[in-house]
Amino acid sequence: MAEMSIADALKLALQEEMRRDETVFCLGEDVDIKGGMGGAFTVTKGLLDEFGPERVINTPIAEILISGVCVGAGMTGMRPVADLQYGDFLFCMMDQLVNQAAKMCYMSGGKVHIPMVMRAPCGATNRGAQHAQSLESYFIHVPGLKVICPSTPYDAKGMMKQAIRDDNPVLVFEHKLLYGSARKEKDAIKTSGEVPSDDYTVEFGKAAVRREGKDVTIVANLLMSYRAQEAAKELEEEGISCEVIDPRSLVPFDYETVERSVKKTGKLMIVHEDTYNGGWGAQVAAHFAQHGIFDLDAPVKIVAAYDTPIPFASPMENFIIPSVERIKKEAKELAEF
Amino acid sequence: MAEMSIADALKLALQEEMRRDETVFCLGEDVDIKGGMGGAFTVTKGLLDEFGPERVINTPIAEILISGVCVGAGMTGMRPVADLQYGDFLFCMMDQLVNQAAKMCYMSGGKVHIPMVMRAPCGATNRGAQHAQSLESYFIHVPGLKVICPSTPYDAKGMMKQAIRDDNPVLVFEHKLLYGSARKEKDAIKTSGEVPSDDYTVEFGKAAVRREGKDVTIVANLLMSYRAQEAAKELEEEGISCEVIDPRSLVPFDYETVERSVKKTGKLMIVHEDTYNGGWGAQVAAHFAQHGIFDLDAPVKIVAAYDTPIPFASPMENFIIPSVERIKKEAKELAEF
Amino acid sequence: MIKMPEKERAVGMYKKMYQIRQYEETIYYLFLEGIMPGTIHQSHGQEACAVGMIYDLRKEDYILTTHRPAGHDLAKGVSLRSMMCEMFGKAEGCCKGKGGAMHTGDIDVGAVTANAIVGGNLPIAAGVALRCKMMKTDNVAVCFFGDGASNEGAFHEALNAAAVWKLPVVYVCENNLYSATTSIKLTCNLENVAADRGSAYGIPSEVVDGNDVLAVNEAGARAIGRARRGEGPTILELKTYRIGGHSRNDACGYRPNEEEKAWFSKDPVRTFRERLIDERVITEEELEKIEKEITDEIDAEVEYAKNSKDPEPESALRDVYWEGGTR
Amino acid sequence: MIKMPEKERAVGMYKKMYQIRQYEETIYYLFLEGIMPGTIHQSHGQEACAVGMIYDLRKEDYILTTHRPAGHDLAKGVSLRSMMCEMFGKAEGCCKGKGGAMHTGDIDVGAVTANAIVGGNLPIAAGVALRCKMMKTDNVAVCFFGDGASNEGAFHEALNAAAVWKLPVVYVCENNLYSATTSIKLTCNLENVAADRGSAYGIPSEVVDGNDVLAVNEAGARAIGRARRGEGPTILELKTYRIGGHSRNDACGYRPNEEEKAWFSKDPVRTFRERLIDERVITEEELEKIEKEITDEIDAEVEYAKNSKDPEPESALRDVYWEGGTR
Ligand SMILES: Cc1ncc(C[n+]2csc(CCOP(=O)(O)OP(=O)(O)O)c2C)c(N)n1
Ligand SMILES: Cc1ncc(C[n+]2csc(CCOP(=O)(O)OP(=O)(O)O)c2C)c(N)n1
Ligand SMILES: [Mg+2]
Ligand SMILES: [Mg+2]
Repeated sequence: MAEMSIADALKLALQEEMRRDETVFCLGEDVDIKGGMGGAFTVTKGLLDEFGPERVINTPIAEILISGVCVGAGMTGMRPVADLQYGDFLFCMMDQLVNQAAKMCYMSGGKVHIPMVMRAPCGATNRGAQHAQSLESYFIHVPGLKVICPSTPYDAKGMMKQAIRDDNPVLVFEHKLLYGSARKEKDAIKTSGEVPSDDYTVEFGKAAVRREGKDVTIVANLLMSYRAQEAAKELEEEGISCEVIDPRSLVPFDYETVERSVKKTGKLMIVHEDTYNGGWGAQVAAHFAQHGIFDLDAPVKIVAAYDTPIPFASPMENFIIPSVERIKKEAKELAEF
Repeated sequence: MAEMSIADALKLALQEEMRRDETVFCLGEDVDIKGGMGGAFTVTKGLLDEFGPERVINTPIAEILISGVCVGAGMTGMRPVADLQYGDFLFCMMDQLVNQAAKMCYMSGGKVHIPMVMRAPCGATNRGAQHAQSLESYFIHVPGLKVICPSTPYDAKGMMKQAIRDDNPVLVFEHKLLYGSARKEKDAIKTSGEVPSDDYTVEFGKAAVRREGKDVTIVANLLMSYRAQEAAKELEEEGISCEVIDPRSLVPFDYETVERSVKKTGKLMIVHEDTYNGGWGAQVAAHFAQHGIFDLDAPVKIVAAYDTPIPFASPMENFIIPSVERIKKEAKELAEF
Repeated sequence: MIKMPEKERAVGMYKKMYQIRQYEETIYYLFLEGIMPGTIHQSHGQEACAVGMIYDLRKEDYILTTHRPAGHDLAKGVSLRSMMCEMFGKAEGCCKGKGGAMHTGDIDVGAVTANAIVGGNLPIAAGVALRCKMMKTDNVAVCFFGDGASNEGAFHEALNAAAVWKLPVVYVCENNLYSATTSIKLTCNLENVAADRGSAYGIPSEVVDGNDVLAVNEAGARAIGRARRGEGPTILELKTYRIGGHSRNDACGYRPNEEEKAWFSKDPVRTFRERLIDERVITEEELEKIEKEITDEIDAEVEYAKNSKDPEPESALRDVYWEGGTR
Repeated sequence: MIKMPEKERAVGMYKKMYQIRQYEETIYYLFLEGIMPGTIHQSHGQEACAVGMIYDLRKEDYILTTHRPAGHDLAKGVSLRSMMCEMFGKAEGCCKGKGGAMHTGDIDVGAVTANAIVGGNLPIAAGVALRCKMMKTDNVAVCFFGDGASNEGAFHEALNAAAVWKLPVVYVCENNLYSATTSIKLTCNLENVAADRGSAYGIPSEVVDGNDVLAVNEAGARAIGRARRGEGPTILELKTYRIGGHSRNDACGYRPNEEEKAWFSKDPVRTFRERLIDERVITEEELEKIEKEITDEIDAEVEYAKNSKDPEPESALRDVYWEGGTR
């Protein structure tokens, strides 16, 4: 048990899995160059020293290659873990992810399978539209992929280990403002927490109730799970009690935990940093429109980034991304409906 | 006025626009080789003869290039129209579409803009998982893109002309089974219809009510709009009256027309060939969960392809994609709720 | 001209080539009859490429193929029955009917599920080869692709990394002069679309007569040998020609008659057959007997496949995620 | 050594280089102070590449740049004020504060919005050049990219098509030996990562001392001339070196000291300054005066930018789709 950041918890997971299984290896651009950063956010820093260049591979800038290598190595018995620097570059490897990794097991009639982990840092951090996106929603629409988004050090370690052991392709969204890595980010949130040193995993498809409440159910992931908790705390003082659920994995998704909560509160709000139209919040809302409509005492609310590319300047970036204030205001409106 | 197929209506639109505006040009793999097919589905066949190789460009197999050329030519005053053969290859150009085409206007502060049309044949036709997808839902999640899906010859011509004149990137989803092209497809639907020879356009963001009804509102696009109409016709005989709405464009989306209908029927069902989880149907359902929940007398239904890659063999392919029977059954259930 | 090998080997190669030819022609007629579903991209005319390259591979070696996979898959040992059943979309197909004509394969014999995204298999081959290297085997990956594929970005990224990492992979371009209906001359300035690009990565390359199974086999041996010995990748460009259209319903209106005539006179199966007889490796009568056996087997498998069970509709819901099984 | 041009021209080049240097150093300190938002990828050390290539371009010619755009943009004539305002995320920024450091540009002066996807601008440049050709202008596109970018698939697809279509484009690789923290030696087997690949497309290429503005300018003139005359694309590989880190917070721990020392001794701004004085083109006093003017202007623009208006939060909702305007 030790207190550590998410970045370090992820690293610990990688180390433990690489130690226990020689088929696990890491790759990516600048993934661990001596004197470098260890990916863009320090997660892989230092692995080279322990595991050597054969298992910690600094690749060319070539996302088709990186993803293709994962598919090829994965289908022949390896467990590659790739680092993408910025999730935005997922689009450069989209064919390998969607047409190859996600479909190969199926197309082969279940003969081939592809364990692989693609690590995608996400979130808006004053870097402009091509280094800022939250991209989970694209990938929940791809049968054959699993999509996770750990937001605490405990989950980061346990879910990363689970991802590496999964026999299917797993996309891991890691939020830049939650890493707590040595590379300081403006507006970063301190997330460090206790991480057991033993070999635990966190199952996919189990949401975490981050805060209990009885008036409004808020489903929020990554950075938004923190903002939702902050909003809930402040609303508590106004006498409004919010339950905050962090889904942690989007595919598979734990509807049960959310349903149980909505049965209690009658009010559902989804908060994500990904843009609104066609976002994963729509899927959750649609689930309730189909299967839980009579549990709802009020319209569902989706609080998401407005439908724009991410702007650079802070006043605009802050406006686009759901803030604690916006979450509070919307939750209050819902509570008072 | 002449009766023609969707393939020919699209070609007519291309011809008319290329004649009236010298900045319009076509490009794509095999887009028009003498002795060839004219794209994969004959839409561009014969354009070379009229417009010559400078405006009808047979490209290398290089989707990044094709899309990049559209972005570059579009931002400097041209109006490129690219053919993709199969929509599945959109993933090979995803970066250019999502990170470049969709964001360039915004990132430039509105100085640059990119008129371009990307034509993506879609739909499952016994070709297996990599030549079968319906991909609209990925793109409704991209602020900066417009997404249309014409399903009649009239709309095909009018919306294609509108797309070419639009000052923003437009993705056009064309269904293989609706083309009515010379290249025969098993299970193809005869869609030919009257197409005016004059210079009309069809505005985006206006849904078409394909059939009026009072018990259930069915929103369905492309092939599913035909299956929904067929189901509605059969249900009529059982005394169930369905209103079938073809959104025609997904971005912008005409919620008004659907709202008006749901106010009347109290029942909403969305049908699409795209897979279920995170599909565009979820967005429509989410809209009603947020803004129209009290108009609903029953849970929303989404009838979509099951969440799998598209299988090859007919028994499985037919099972995955919503059939007339499945639509009927679900609509009936909804009507009788 | 390359020396004829001893009889068993020479006839072994011929048999495989003949099987592929007969398989593709049979499939062609099944399509014409309208009793086979889907679409096809056929490999007849290119049999020498498949057989020459694959004949000496180990089961533990891997091949990666394309939308035109039948020759490669048969040469690597995917069972004829499972191939034919897959073509008919049957439950006993090598992909349980889920893959179809563009996705045949069987990882258990080293034939990776075929890939219908042009260029898509090239970086995957790098991954497969990386695995062979990391696990310290001396197995190799042989990756087939077309002339058209060499213009894809995936080609560039894959070949560069294969070179830098000295991967045990052979990149085999079957240059059949066309990508679908487009002459490669329209889309590439090079005489040898793949081989002339070796220098862009520091990969040695060879141009080979792709209709001569022995020439392919010999060049293949050199390349595979380099890979096995840890000397890195090779590019082979095999000059060849499709007999049929790009896919169904393609009458090849874009190919000049003289070009077709010239290439058809170099038919890889017929010319090798003639040599076998000319050089008295085997008699025509023996060959006819062998050919009949092959034809009969294919016909029998067609009958078997036609009559075998369709997959259950609901089985479509399985195998989206791995359910365990053969590996 | 290339002959010194006449004074006005020589000093003109120096001024631009000095402006870029001063701009980048100012930005660097603003970041250190913590008063500038976002991240940076700076171009100091590479001024000769930008100025040599762009100095003689027409306003109607286009440049396409990368995550490291400042030198190119300033050289092409994007206004200093609008650049500085953009760096501070201000409403008067060249992108109204929406783009940021990695997306500066101004299409009205031919500086296409910079692209932060490595390799992403190469196919776009082909499209821009295609437009120049289709509209029968003799304008050209000059596309800058890094050594690392040349390993991207986009490089391959773009250069091949540019060659086949004989596009009026110059592909300029600024090889600064590193992609982020990775030595190009680790990811490419070639001495000249871009130039040595010209033969893979049939594109002529040249390797040039990227720290010598006159050498760059001369090679640029040849390449731009070819493009203007309709003779197709050229690859130029300019050997150069970053002065600063890849981005903020990068102390360049991965670069050997001796390497840094050797390169810093070839500083493009200082060496050209020395030549100007040595060859008596201009006196040191005159230069100091010019430099002070440039520095003062930059300082003034920093002050201006700091004090200029933030964008309205709600303005974030605009410009997602085109609203009409300057073009
Ligand atoms: C990424 C991608 N783009 C386009 C296609 C459509 N397509 C299928 S085969 C083909 C031609 C391939 O040519 P080549 O690589 O020479 O192989 P050949 O068909 O000649 O064997 C094309 C364009 C595809 N399947 N994948
Ligand atoms: C597609 C893509 N992959 C990775 C990155 C992250 N990244 C930004 S700059 C850079 C290095 C670029 O190296 P090079 O092309 O040599 O240009 P330089 O930075 O040296 O100017 C990387 C890897 C990116 N922006 N885009
Ligand atoms: Mg070919
Ligand atoms: Mg560099």
